[in-house]
Amino acid sequence: MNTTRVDWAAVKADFPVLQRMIDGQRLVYLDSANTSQKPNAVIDAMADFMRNGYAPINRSAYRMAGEATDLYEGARSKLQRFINARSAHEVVFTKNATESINLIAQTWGRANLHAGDVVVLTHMEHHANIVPWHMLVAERGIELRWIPLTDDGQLDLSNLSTLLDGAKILSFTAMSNVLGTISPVKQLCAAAHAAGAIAIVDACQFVPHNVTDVQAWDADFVMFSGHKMVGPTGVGVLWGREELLEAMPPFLGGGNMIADVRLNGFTTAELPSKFEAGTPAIVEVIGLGAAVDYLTNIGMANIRHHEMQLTEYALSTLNARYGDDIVIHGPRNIEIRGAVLSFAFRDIHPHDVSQILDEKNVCVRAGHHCAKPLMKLLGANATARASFYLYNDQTDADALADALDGASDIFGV
Amino acid sequence: MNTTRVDWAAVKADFPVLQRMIDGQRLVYLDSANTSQKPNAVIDAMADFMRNGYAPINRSAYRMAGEATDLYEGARSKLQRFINARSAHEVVFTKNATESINLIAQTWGRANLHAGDVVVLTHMEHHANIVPWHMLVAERGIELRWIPLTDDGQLDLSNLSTLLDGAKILSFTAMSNVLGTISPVKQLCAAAHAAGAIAIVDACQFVPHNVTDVQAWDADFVMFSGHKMVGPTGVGVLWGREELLEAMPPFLGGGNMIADVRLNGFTTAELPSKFEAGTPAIVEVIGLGAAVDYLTNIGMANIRHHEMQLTEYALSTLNARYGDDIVIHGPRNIEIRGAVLSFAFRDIHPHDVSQILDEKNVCVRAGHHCAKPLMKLLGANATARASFYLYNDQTDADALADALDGASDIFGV
Amino acid sequence: MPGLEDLYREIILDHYRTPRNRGELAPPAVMAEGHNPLCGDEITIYAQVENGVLVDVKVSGQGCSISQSSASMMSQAVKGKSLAEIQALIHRFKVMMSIEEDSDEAPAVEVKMGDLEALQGVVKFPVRIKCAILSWNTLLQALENASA
Amino acid sequence: MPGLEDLYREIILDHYRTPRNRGELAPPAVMAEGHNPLCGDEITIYAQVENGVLVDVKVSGQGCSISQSSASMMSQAVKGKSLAEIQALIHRFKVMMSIEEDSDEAPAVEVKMGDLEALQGVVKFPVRIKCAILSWNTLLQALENASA
Ligand SMILES: Cc1ncc(COP(=O)(O)O)c(C=O)c1O
Ligand SMILES: Cc1ncc(COP(=O)(O)O)c(C=O)c1O
Repeated sequence: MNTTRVDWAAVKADFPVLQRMIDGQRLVYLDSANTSQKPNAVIDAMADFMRNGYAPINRSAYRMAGEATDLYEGARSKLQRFINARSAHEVVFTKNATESINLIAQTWGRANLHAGDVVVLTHMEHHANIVPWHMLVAERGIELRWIPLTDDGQLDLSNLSTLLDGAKILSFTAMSNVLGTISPVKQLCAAAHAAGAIAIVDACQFVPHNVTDVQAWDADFVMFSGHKMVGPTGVGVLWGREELLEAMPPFLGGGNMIADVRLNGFTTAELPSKFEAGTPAIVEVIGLGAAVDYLTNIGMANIRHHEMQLTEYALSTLNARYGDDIVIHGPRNIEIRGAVLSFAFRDIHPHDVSQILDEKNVCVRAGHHCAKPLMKLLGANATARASFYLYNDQTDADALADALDGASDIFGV
Repeated sequence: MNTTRVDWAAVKADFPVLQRMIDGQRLVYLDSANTSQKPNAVIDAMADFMRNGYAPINRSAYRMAGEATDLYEGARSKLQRFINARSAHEVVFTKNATESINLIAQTWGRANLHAGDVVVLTHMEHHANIVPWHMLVAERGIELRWIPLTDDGQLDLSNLSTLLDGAKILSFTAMSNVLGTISPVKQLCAAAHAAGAIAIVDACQFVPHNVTDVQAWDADFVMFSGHKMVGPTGVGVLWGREELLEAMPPFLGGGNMIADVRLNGFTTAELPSKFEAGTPAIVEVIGLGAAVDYLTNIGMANIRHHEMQLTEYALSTLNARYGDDIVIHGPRNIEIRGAVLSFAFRDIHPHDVSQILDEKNVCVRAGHHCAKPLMKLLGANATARASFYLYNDQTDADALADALDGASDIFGV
Repeated sequence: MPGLEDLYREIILDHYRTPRNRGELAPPAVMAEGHNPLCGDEITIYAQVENGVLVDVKVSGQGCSISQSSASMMSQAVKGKSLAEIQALIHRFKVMMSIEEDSDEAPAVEVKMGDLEALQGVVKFPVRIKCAILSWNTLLQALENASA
Repeated sequence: MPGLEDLYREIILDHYRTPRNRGELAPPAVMAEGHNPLCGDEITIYAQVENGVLVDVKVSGQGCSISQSSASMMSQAVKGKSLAEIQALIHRFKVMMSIEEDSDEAPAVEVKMGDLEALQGVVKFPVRIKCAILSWNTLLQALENASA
């Protein structure tokens, strides 16, 4: 089915939760930027493995353990191909993207950053790509610099070379979870390298929705989470360039990450085990492999195309229907935005908007979206956010638009 | 069914993988100290949640998100009761016990340990309770001291007070994953406190098999993993005394663990969110809650009783059948040992033993069991290890004994 | 499912649109800040305590209709009350929100809920309880600061 | 399922019981250590290289029948060979273990497997491939140390 003609109704039917009726109404799930729903293929892969072949990996020598190890390492290879990494052992499984970023901050960061060293972030980062660096400010006295935004919510790169001057790290999101803005990743990686910095790409919002090629980006580290890409919770990915991963000190200490342990010290295992201490999320990694198969089968380019159409439809529907009563943040150009619509609706607080939409089973997030510095910039404590994924369609956008009417009724505006 | 009369055949039937036939032979799974099999109740809890109610927790305001949050926090309360913690927010979800120990080493440890400070471990620790401390030796110059073992594999406490003199931490396993030895946890916690040290209990092997009461122990931190207690992979637990958790700096930075984030700093959230950065293992935590219900329903005292009988049976069967040809490590007294049998069989290498047992679908682990310092003490690079759990019975012990015959045939000894 | 009319009572919307006791107080009044991590609400309570009486109280910050109206009604209800009365009221409110248990003992001081009764419907929307309770916990914090 | 007789050939058990070239070599011989994290096997290879020829090789360490016999057979096969011949042999062995791909080109040097053919059965027991390959990777490491 890897053509531009995908049966999107069939895709929707793959997600059992979307068949759920609450109070006689269907579920309109528009919170995928937060976390995505799971198709039968993923749920079944996990359950089947637990029913028929659950076993430890890497540690035991009987066949079932060998089979489990093959499934686990097979998933790693799927991830490698999915993001076009050079080799599978550049793919490290973590618990989520947040852990992946902390891992970099606490290993590469601690090994390479000293007082006064500069880390460049952007104003549209998720807390996961802010707080780990704040922690190094406190511990190490590093300096943070921030790439500002233009009025329509794009990165303002006019002073990029000044900001990068003397920097050791440029760490930025490939796509904003609030504005939907897609960053010029390749350009930013090149600029970082030109300034002698490494480039870290928070691809949490990007990987689930786009064709990803870490080599084409020429990035140094890239991270994302399984649960946002129709995969399980409890598993994230850190990809890093082999030379960098090799040179880094370990992160967590324990089983699997060692070559040898003596009373007076230890040596670390080869990649990727070096960064996978303890019993990993075996079932979840296998589930993530199934998610990658599922997405690949539909085709990431097709998914991106579908979401662009849906974004265009939702933007124009909402604007046409509510005019100035709705302010949708982020760039209007769908070429550089993903299917994430943060909005202010009249002067009704987002939490109330979400409550009223929930009455119609329309699920959106209201809050700061773990991006408080960006919220401050938008002059809000919170926005309502509708985000779309491959299983959404125009009827979902219509349901959102219809449900907003209810807000006017109640708040009488 | 919370009586001493448990229908153990019905328990075995709850675990679908144990119904699996390979080459016409049933599966004899004796690797539960490594990782345990999952009952239908856990597999279904996870799958059902993903099919019918998967949603983010803590972040969104619609009903389905509220329900997911209640399930997640409900699981925390189940864990609290399971280990008799004072309050639910003393229970922190991690990815595995390894992360739990690293968390302590990197937060409490970094905040409180300085050059020359002493951490006391034992000779029977798992790498997960060794390497994190080695890392602080390298980083901080702390000193490690080791509680030795007696000849029959118990902790030798004759010099305990000397070892603890001036120590800041005593960190020890409640039960050895190699020898099966159960430590006198209460006594050790008291000794640590008397010396002014905190007591950290690696309860990975203990919690799945025994009634656990962290308050009766008077421990300071206790950790264990879901996957060893019929729960999912990808989730572990850290319990800590509230005052200590409150005083600790955060571990990973990101979403959920913050109260506020500004360009120039952040403040941390309340317990337990403070230590749960990023999207947690929602499905796995809910699955772990189901595992706790499952175990509680059978009764931990019943499980311990069942395993004691089985251990006694296995020890006497193997000894009677193979006499001096088998050396089973650890204490002979089943009052102080769990259902873990590490053994040397004639002079056949454990890896070959495991291979030959696998021919009969008997799954045991062969290796160093992530306890290399202990292996050195035993004078071996590896042992074979058969470990039993609630779903094992005497036929499994018999299958092990029978299958060992095959080893003699091949190696002609 | 409970209807939205249970949540958005007219009196709640009135307090939301016209919040009472908005503003700040200068020292020696104390203050405390509260965050609702779920929705980003921020509230600051200023409290002036004299001889065991909350002589003045002000509220600033932003938030949803429930957190704002709850803060507004609270400010009305507690202003001029003794600390003992306020403690009793806070307890009564938390009982209404079903996050504290009612004790069988007769309350030491009598408590009148007045407008606050209108927030009763919130309990049917569990996610919103945190919104309703935010200002109350922040007030508690402010009173602690005052006695510290 | 492949039978155990595919794995435990007589010649393998013979090398396991009576390993060849056991021992150590003093400098200027180089050494390298290998670990199999799965089963705890440890192997040390001592290599004496002179003028591009491995004039002597010794093996020490502990391990299972497969890792020990593989090391013993390897030591026999490589002793006295040129580095180029050894590289070719290592490649052939890894092809046999199905962890490297056979290239279509005719090998630059001729390679005789001899006793090593007996290890062919290991490939049917994927978990054991790591055991069989441990000494070979350790030898590679030793040879790298020699040329460093
Ligand atoms: C005693 C002990 N401690 C710690 C661990 C580490 O647990 P995990 O691998 O789940 O992090 C284990 C299990 O492998 C163990 O047996
Ligand atoms: C841009 C971005 N970065 C990082 C994260 C953190 O991901 P996780 O919570 O899965 O660790 C998220 C999602 O919440 C995100 O949207």
